[in-house]
Amino acid sequence: MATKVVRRPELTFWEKLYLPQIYCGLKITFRHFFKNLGLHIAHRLGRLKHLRASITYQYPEELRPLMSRYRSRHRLTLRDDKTPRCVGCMLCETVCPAKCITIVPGEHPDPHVEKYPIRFDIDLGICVYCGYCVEVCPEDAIRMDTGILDLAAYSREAMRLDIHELMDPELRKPVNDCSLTFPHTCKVHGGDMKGSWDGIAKTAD
Amino acid sequence: MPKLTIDGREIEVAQGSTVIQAAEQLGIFVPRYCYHSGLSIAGNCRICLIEVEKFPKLQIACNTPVGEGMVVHTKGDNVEDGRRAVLEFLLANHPLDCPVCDQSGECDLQNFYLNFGLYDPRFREHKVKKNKAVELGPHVMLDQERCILCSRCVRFTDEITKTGEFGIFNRGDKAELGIYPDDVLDNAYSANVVDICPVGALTERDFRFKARVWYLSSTPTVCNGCSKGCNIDMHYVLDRPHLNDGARMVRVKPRYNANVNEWWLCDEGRYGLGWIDKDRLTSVRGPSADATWDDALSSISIALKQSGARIGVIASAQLTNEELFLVRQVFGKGLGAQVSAAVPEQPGTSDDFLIKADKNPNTAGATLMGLAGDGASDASQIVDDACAGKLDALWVFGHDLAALFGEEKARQAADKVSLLVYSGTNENPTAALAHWVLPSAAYVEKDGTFVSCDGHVQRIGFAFAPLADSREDWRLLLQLAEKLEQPFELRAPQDIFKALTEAEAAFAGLTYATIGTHGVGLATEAAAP
Amino acid sequence: MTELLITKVILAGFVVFAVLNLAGLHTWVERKQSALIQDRIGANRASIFGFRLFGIFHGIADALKMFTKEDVIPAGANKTLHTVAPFFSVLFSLVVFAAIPFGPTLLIPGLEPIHLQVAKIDAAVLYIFAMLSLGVYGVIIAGFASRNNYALMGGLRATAQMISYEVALGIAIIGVIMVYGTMDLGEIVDRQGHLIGGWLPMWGIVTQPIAFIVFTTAALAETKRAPFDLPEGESEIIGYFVEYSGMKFGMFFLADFLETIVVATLATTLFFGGWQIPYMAADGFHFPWGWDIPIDNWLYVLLGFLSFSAKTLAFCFVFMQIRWTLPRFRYDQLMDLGWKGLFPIAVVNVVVTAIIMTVMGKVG
Amino acid sequence: METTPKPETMTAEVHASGLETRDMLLNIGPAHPAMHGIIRIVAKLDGEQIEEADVEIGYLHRGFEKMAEQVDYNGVMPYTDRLNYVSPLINNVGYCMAVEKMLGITVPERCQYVRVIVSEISRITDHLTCVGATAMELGAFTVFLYMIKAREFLWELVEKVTGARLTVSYCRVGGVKGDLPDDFAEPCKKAFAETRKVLEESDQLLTRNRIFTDRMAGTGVISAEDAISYGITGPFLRATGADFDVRKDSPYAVYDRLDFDVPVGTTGDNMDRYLVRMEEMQQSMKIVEQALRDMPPGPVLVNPETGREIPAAEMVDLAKMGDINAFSGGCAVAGPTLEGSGRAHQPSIATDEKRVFLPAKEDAYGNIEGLMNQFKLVMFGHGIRPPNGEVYFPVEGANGELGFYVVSDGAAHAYRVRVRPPCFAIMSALEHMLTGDMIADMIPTFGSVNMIGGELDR
Amino acid sequence: MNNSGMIEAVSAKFADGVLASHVFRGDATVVVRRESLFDVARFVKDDPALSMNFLMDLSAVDYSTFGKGPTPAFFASSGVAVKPSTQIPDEDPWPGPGYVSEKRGADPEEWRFTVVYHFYSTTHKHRLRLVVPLTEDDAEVDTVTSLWAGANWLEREAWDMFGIVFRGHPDPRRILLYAEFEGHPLRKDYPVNKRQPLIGPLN
Amino acid sequence: MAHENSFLTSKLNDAIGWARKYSIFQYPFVTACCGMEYMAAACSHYDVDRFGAGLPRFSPRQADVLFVVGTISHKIAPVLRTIYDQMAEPKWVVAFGVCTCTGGFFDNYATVMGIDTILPVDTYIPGCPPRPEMVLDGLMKLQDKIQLQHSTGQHPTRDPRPDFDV
Repeated sequence: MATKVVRRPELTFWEKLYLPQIYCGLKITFRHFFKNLGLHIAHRLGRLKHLRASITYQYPEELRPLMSRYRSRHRLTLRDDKTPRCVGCMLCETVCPAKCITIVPGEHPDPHVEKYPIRFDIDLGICVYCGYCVEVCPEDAIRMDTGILDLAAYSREAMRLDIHELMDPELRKPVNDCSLTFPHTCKVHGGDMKGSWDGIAKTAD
Repeated sequence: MPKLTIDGREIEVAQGSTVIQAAEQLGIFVPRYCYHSGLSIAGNCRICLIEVEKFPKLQIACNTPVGEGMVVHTKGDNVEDGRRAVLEFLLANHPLDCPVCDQSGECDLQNFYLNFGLYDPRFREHKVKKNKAVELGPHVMLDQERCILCSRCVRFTDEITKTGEFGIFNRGDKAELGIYPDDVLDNAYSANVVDICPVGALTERDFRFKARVWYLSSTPTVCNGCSKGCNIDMHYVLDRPHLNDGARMVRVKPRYNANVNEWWLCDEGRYGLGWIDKDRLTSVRGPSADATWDDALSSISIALKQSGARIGVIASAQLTNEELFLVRQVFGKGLGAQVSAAVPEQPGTSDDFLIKADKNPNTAGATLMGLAGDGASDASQIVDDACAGKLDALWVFGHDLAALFGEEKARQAADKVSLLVYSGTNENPTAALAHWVLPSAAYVEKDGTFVSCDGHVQRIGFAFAPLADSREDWRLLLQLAEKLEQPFELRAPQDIFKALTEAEAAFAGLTYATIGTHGVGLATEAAAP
Repeated sequence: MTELLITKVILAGFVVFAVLNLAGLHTWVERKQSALIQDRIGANRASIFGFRLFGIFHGIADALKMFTKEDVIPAGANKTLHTVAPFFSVLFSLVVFAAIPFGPTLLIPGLEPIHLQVAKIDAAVLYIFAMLSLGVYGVIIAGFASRNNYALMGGLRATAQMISYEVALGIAIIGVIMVYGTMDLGEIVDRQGHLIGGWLPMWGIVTQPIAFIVFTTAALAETKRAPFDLPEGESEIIGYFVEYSGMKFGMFFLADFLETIVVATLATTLFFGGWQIPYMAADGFHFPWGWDIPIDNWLYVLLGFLSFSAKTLAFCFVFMQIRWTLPRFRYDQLMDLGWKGLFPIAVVNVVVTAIIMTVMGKVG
Repeated sequence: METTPKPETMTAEVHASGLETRDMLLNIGPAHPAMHGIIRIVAKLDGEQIEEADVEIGYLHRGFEKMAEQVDYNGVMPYTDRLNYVSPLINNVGYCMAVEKMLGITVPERCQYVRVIVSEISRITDHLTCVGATAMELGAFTVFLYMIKAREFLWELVEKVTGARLTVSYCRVGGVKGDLPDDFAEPCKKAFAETRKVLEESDQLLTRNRIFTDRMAGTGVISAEDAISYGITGPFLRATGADFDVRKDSPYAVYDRLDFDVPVGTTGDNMDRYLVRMEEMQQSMKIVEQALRDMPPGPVLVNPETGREIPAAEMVDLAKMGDINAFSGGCAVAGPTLEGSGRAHQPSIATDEKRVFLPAKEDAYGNIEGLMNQFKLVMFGHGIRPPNGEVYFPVEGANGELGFYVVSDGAAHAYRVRVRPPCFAIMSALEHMLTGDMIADMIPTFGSVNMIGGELDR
Repeated sequence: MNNSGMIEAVSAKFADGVLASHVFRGDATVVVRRESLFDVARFVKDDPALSMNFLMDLSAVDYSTFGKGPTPAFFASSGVAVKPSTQIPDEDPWPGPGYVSEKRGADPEEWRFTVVYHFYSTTHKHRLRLVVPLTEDDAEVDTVTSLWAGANWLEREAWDMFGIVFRGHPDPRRILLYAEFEGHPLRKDYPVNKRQPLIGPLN
Repeated sequence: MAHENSFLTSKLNDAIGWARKYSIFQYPFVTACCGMEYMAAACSHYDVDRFGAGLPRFSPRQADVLFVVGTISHKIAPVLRTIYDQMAEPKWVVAFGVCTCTGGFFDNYATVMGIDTILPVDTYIPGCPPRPEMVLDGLMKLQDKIQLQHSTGQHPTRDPRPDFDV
């Protein structure tokens, strides 16, 4: 058994006087301070752009790269004819631990498709982003790769996505307050969908 | 009587039976697709392979007759390898339809694959395409691709209904199931082929895409479509109202009962239960407006007390024995009313198999209770009395007077009496005429017993709670009795049944436990009508 | 006389204006400074007409918001005291500045020489102590009047802490007073302009280094800022102002910053030569190596004022840096430090100073 | 503070001197800044000294154990994420291994290494949060932010592997969701370098700082005997000098093959706990580095000739039309969230027991057997059906022994899932540790408990 | 000491108290009569060969619906009852929960709860599980608080969640739920959704 | 707030709205997992202080926005409500994470199914837990709402505070 007794630092007399350690601490904080200040100034002057002055990602102007596996808002994938690939097998509705998926299947005119979802709602207000729906989908019909992160809403209803929004991530319902109406758009991308899949692929390292 | 050993256990079975039957008696399950206890043996699916000692090859259990001293192994690597190979073969051309197939969840291909299949797929060829979504008749849909050609449906139509619509056409991997040209699968038992189909080839049109089977809950109950009393399983879904158009009851499957219906169920009974979720009465309606149960029962009981014995009650053979008993006690014995469950109904269609002309499930029970049959008063008499002004109060359980006696007479009766109470499940013209409308629970929403035309006492299972504000008739009767100040010391159908068995010789000695899920014959021979 | 009054009023107005603005700016500096320490950006999104100016407007937003915020007086609180407390805090912090000389004497032709000091008090040091001590009442009253256990504990802690450290603070300054022989801050500053050995400015930090350390530590404790922020002790007891909302809370906030500035100005005045710049005299710079740069009075005053401001700001900056570096003391440790650490040191310092002065006096 | 008791509830007593003193009852929590997570401590104070403390918990009781009885075995996974939400991966691993023990199956070696790696990363994030939060509550806000910064770097790793930062749902009964990304060692190295830097800075800012050591040393002391009697495990116990570590004493996964030290303390005070946690982070990084070095290689190409990449959608369409030979042997390119779970990866990260683990994506999309398998494992009432039994499986959670006691009745959902939450035992000893200390000592003591509501209250 | 050794040691000492014992998946289990629980617990703690100084876990199980889950609809398909087939066969089956009744000859209906103790010994590095079956009407067992301080909260939790009474417990209060809560939520007959809010919904 | 259409009033309202939206003192009612992401949002990588919301006040009196972070159980619900009542006007409530929005998947005896059943909610931030970006987005939406409410004078009047004796 390899145990290692942790050594409690014996403070020297000097250290017991507080001041040397305060000095040490200040050294670290000052180092950060001046490094960052210097870099900020350098950035203003257009220099040293490759070094980050602060590690802050200035959302929404600057998006932190999402990892490729990151599970973000769902979307339904489409066939070539712009109909959803989903056949309404309801495995996702079954497996969903939060029961946030509601599917009503209907009969598709094409006998080789047979079934399609008349209604496909995901209540983001309940969804726990476990990704089980993607994992069990036997048709590759649902994915969680939109990278959409601006999901806050003013009401419970606004968090519920219907099939149209799921099929077309660019389609965003105007955000409605109880009595106020105004479109909330993300200023960076001019109201477009943020971080489309292509965008993510590029930014992900 | 040959004696044989299956998996190390000895059993003696009747001469001529097959190994699969012997194994079944031992409780050993041998997988099967084509074999069905109710049908002749075809032996073409070959999934039921077993190993018999001293036999060179694996045998099919369904068509190997038992022999004296046979030693059979239904498990083991050899057997499972064989079965696995059969399964792989059966699945070779099977389409990837689980997502759209209504059978998934109760499909024996799925079950057996995870039971002993578990092989890595090797099939790399083009699958043969056949017709999908072929409408065979009003109730059944065929998908030829999914069919494994077990021929159960062919045998069913040949042997049970003797209509012979099905056939298997072509040869080799082009072989496909179908019905003969210009034929329609519309016999009275057509949907049974869906039940016996081990895969998703035959599916119900009524159930198509309504829900997934794994969402369904099930309760064993009895069909109330006719007096035969076929045993059924009621499949329902409660927690997903977006499915099945919000209806709770999803489908009905026959339940095996050797004494009543064996494996089968007629289409009429199977599809005759839509009323459970449609056009139901949901609230108590008073003379002018909706009311509460308490108000309704109070005012009704006051009115009944005032009417003295001038009360007519048209009970119904749709009621359970317990309720009929209470009707008799509360109205007949308690208030001295005229009570009858004998209504002049037109007999329906019938055949010599499962469909009976008497469409009431409990006529036999009503007769035993003395509310119908010989010597019982007649409902038409009550209505006549009401029209003649001899009655002050009329209580109708479920029946539609207009349909039975004509609209004119119904209206007349309603006008003459000062109190017309209708208690039933669904909206009908009589409900519109009634002063008080009391919504009652449908039969799957309550517990109780029926007596079939064969004198079989069967319990109807409680599946789900009564819809909205409706109440079970027995509860309503108990509460009414309380209001009438003749309370019973009874709380539940069990108690009522106990009281009933004490009062009626025909039921003597029965309890819910002895009835079980399969029912029992009546205690006295004479009781059977 | 009127002239004097007008001058004083203008001076006072200037000081109040400058100090309040400084306090406002302080919040911004603190946010930005902490952000830089912590590799962050800090507040930067509030904009006026599209200008963001590194988030400087966030302070304005804070103030404006606090003014319009509902003022809640808890049901069981003493209404009068509850209302008075924050004013106490701010008032006593503000009046201290009256005694601080923030520049040399300004000579405007036709006018009396103007001392850049609102009130030239002979015993300014005592005055400052008195005012700083009064400042504690704001805290005590706040803690007491809120009728909240947390506030009460905060108030108690604040009282104990401030009273204890006042002692060390006072004794530390005695050394300074002894060295410069006066209690008039203007005088003290003037005398710090002297040179030792002809080249070393006679600043307090030179003559009284120990006193400086004791003073800064104790003064930090007086300001109730980290690592001495026990009365607020955000994560232990929310603080004596737990029941304050709106602008009253804002005033405590303000008082907090004002106290920091007070301490910074005091440290500047007592130990860093106030507005003095080494080798700068009223008529110009006289460097020990012989250079002489004559300057005008206005430049002299301006440089003196800037020097004072720069030193004060530097102190504020360092105080804040300390605040963002160190963890908090525990109550008993704080008391230990005060009574067993700083107090004896300060006393010893006084004694040693006295001895040295006596010796030097004898020698000199 | 919102429920501070009224003065009547304070007890008055008269001293010999005739002066009346009242013990102040201070209600700390449920909503209190130091109570990250919510508990309530009713402290009876004598001045600043705590005379009595009554610890009340349960404010975050969300019925984990009841919910675990409602959903199938894999469905419990998201709930376990939210037990100890600072180190969700250890919970995942513990639960999975408990169910696997019941099933009597083992997972491939690489999967075990993966589990060790993610557990240890999680342990670091946990300790960072714990130490950081303690530092913040002691006023060292900057240290806290540095630690959270380091945690962000580690979460980047977690996100890269699992697809989520915090609620990962990464493990599955019989394996893990996806293999590590191909180039995982590289970012791992980078993140660890950052973490080490931060740890070193924090070490300088805290460990040798007298203000900090004074506050930590000698406070919240508990002896080894008491700690054992309270059932305390993990860093908290080790700080007292007892060297119990599940990873060493009943090794699971591949811990017995890895070389690491168990840091132990001497006195069992807050300082020791702090130091033990700091050292454990170093050890965890060492473990991850070893595991990355030792672990068996990842994906095996199923069919080198035809193993070409086919978009999942196309594969589904071809399969639906029966055109199996058009894609057989190919690997499906599914959505990015399913990365690392294809057939090529599966043998190394998941058990080959088909009744437990979902089939490879290629099988689910491309052939009927896989599709049926997929359905059978998902449909209600089918799913994973272990035999009857009860098992207890302990893993070394970030706070101590995290045990899962699972009872199965053969159904598709667990009959009973019981969690042995490590900080429950520690919290039960909190009263013991607080009594006699000052109110300000409550902060580091409580901080060093690393109370996680989700785990404590479940 | 290995699993069987531990079981033997306990069984030998308490011939009457031990109802049954088994090893399942490497976990040694001893089923103990309620009356002798405290003695057995003290024995396993103090016996130098066992020296279970850790009470790792204490919880309860409500066996009232064991193996009696509702029958899903799909059981009766294709005219033949086929059980869902993913169940994994077990080479080494678990003897419980009927193990208690086998020895007693009593109906499993008779007892409803088991209180489960998990012990660990740091000296010997072995684990032992004690199981104490209890009936519904008389769900009481002696407290072991005097042996392990940690049992205090664990027993409170078992009371809170299952309503099992620990005789002699120093502080028998609810721990996770609030005092106003009625019933014991982890009992199988407590509906998962039955809420007892302290403050009602808005409006 | 009396609303008049005069230029001055509306400008003043704009200004107050501006001030309030960039000076958000939050009361973090942190109970559970979401707290970790709340920390992350406050930390250097995301820095909620950029929006002027970097100063958590642990006294409800001084807070403007109540961040309800994490599952609210029935046991804690009265405390939450009390804190809300103690806050000084104007105040806003942010439901942080699905447990507070709707109850999430802890649909059982112990949890409140959405805090909007016990107090009014202004902004919902779904996610389990929401990524810090989502939090910042929610904060921006809250800022929009604050500004808009003041510009249009529609800040809802709430039920009067009960006189809590604390």
